[in-house]
Amino acid sequence: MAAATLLQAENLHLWRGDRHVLNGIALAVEGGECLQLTGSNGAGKTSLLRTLCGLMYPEEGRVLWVGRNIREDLRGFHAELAYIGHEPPLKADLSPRENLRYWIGVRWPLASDVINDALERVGAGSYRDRPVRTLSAGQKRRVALASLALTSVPLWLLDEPTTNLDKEGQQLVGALINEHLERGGLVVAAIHHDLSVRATALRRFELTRE
Amino acid sequence: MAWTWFHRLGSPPYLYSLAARLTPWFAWPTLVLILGGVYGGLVLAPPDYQQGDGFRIIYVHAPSAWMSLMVYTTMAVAAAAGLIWRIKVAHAVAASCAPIGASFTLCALVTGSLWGAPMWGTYWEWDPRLTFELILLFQYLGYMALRSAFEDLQRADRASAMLAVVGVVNVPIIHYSVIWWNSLHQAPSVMKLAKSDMPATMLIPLLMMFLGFTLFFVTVLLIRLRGEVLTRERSASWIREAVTL
Amino acid sequence: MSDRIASAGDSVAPPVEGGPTVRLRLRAATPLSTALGLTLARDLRLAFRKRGQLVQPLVFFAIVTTLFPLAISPELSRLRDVAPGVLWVAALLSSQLALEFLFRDDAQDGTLEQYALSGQSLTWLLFAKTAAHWLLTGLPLALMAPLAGLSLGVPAAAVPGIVASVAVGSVALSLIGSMGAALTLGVKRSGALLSLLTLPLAMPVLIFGARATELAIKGGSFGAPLQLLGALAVLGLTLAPLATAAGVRINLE
Amino acid sequence: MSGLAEFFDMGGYAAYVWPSYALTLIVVVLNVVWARRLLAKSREEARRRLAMRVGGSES
Repeated sequence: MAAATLLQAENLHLWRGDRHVLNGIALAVEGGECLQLTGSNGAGKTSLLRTLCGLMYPEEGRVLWVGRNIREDLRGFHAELAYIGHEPPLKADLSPRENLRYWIGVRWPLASDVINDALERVGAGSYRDRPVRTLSAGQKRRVALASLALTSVPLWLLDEPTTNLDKEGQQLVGALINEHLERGGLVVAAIHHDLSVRATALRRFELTRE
Repeated sequence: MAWTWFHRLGSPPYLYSLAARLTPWFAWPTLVLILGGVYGGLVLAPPDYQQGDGFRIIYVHAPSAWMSLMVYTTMAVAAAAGLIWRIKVAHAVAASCAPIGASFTLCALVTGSLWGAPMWGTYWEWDPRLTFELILLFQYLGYMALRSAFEDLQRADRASAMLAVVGVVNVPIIHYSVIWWNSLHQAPSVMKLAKSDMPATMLIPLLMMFLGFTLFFVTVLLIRLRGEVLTRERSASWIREAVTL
Repeated sequence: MSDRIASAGDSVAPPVEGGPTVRLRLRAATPLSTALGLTLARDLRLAFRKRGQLVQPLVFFAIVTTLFPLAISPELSRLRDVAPGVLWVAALLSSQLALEFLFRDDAQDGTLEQYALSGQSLTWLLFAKTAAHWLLTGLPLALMAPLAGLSLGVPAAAVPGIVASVAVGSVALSLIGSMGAALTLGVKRSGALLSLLTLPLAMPVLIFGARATELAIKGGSFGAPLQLLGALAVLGLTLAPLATAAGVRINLE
Repeated sequence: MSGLAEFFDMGGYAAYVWPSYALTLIVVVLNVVWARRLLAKSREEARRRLAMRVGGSES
């Protein structure tokens, strides 16, 4: 039996109103690979990511995880992925530490020092107790990245993970992804400019607008 | 899932032409039954010993009340099918049902108050049956309002379907709580004519009206369904053929 | 042999035949009870950070109940007759206020979809959020209702009956409301729409609740309507969270 | 009273019976007209969508 591809999409069709957003998309991602989704705004990058993680239902076609349709055990599939959308999913009135405790804590038990280390790791240690409302977009993005350092799921689905980040921040994203790939994980990321990821692991997928 | 895949593939274009062909087969019997029922109800049936000729309103009130409930149930079943097996056509059926059901609920409400008015001395009485129809009308209006609140048709379909399913669970609860509530404050006003002791000349027109209204529902549903299926269909080739039909 | 990458119990993911060994050490997931506790704690903490909004339903309840004496008459005897209806209509409308934002804030900042993708049961997590809504609006309304009742000439002996009926009734109202909030999540100004959807579902609660309060005021035993109210609450507890989760998933698409 | 007048009088209930039947007739006719008009509108929209689509790439 050939190794079951970890993440596979077959013949995905999705419409948004009259726009044929996903037109027969097919892709496969192996362990240790980072697939970059490129394409102009509105080409369907976000829709593809949300379809891959099972939030959106394709009208035709299917998504397979380890050879099985994700619909068969959607919750089990969700337990093995991390999805970070266009906006960092943070509550403005909570601090970065509180946000992470309630966000990742719901998925796995987290000791507070583990949270502090993760925030330190992404350079968010200095503002870990300030309400997120007072943080800049770049700082919020770093707090969201800290969530990735706290999870150990095989699949990462990231929607433009480097927006609002300076050079150093983009290096940080690359480092986190490289580490994840070495552990055999896989990443699908919608991006505008290339991630600083090992070239051997990098693959591209271009989405064209209808 | 194979069955739904096949069903969805085959159904919209096939259903569109089928609905077009079937419509006359339902329209004509509807006309005959309703005309016959009205003639029977107004002319042949003897006056009621209590309410005299006033009781003849039952020939339009009872079938309308039956429609309000039957159409809501049909809508909820179609909505549930659309949600569970993700069949677009089922959502098209549910969308087509709502306005028909709402219009007949309104009709049942007004004819009911007109029927009770001679006895009550007023046009509106918080009689359990009328109160039930009124609340059912609100549920129809809620369904149509929710459906029109969404721009994206697919989300409108699924959200309104969920509401229809929740609403149909509420119907029996409303029915019994309204009767319980009404029994607290007044003796129940006997508005229902026990169908069993009606003579044939009274009963047959009523049954004709019930069947006529039901077939009328199917007729209008088939017309509306073609439009709803068309708006949900995407493949251009099929639309061209349907539009020229 | 279903070749799953990981299940909750595995410490090391089984190697995929021929593929790279996925050496990701998957920790056991948070037990559901802890996840619910965290969700509840988060919503309560958030609510107390915006204390102003917490008080709104209660102030609204007080204002609405003071409208009726002005509108009907200052005579306590007349007010006592309408007191059950006034209390319950005011409680019903007040509990609706906070509903619109029960899920909307989380949907807008993206935390709601993280719940949907958490791998925990979305039905249970949203149930915890609805419980938080009840603790923040339903319960306080139940404790405040006797005050409003006394202002409407209700005898002091009726206080326990009023608190009991509003407390139980508001459980059903919060659950019904959570369904409405989930369904109207994708709609911009959904305040009036939310009420149009939830009120027909809340009418039985109003019928039995007002009756229980009426009997309590008259000093009689209000057991029967209270039990019917309890039945509605239990029905809500079992069915509403499922519909709420489905409603949220539909609006996250 | 002649047979016809007596019929229309409905035993004194004319003011209740005839409005009920009139309203029901309106509801029936309204449903048919409303449905047919909606069907015509969606066919028109489909033609417009088709014309636009033929302009763009054929899906």
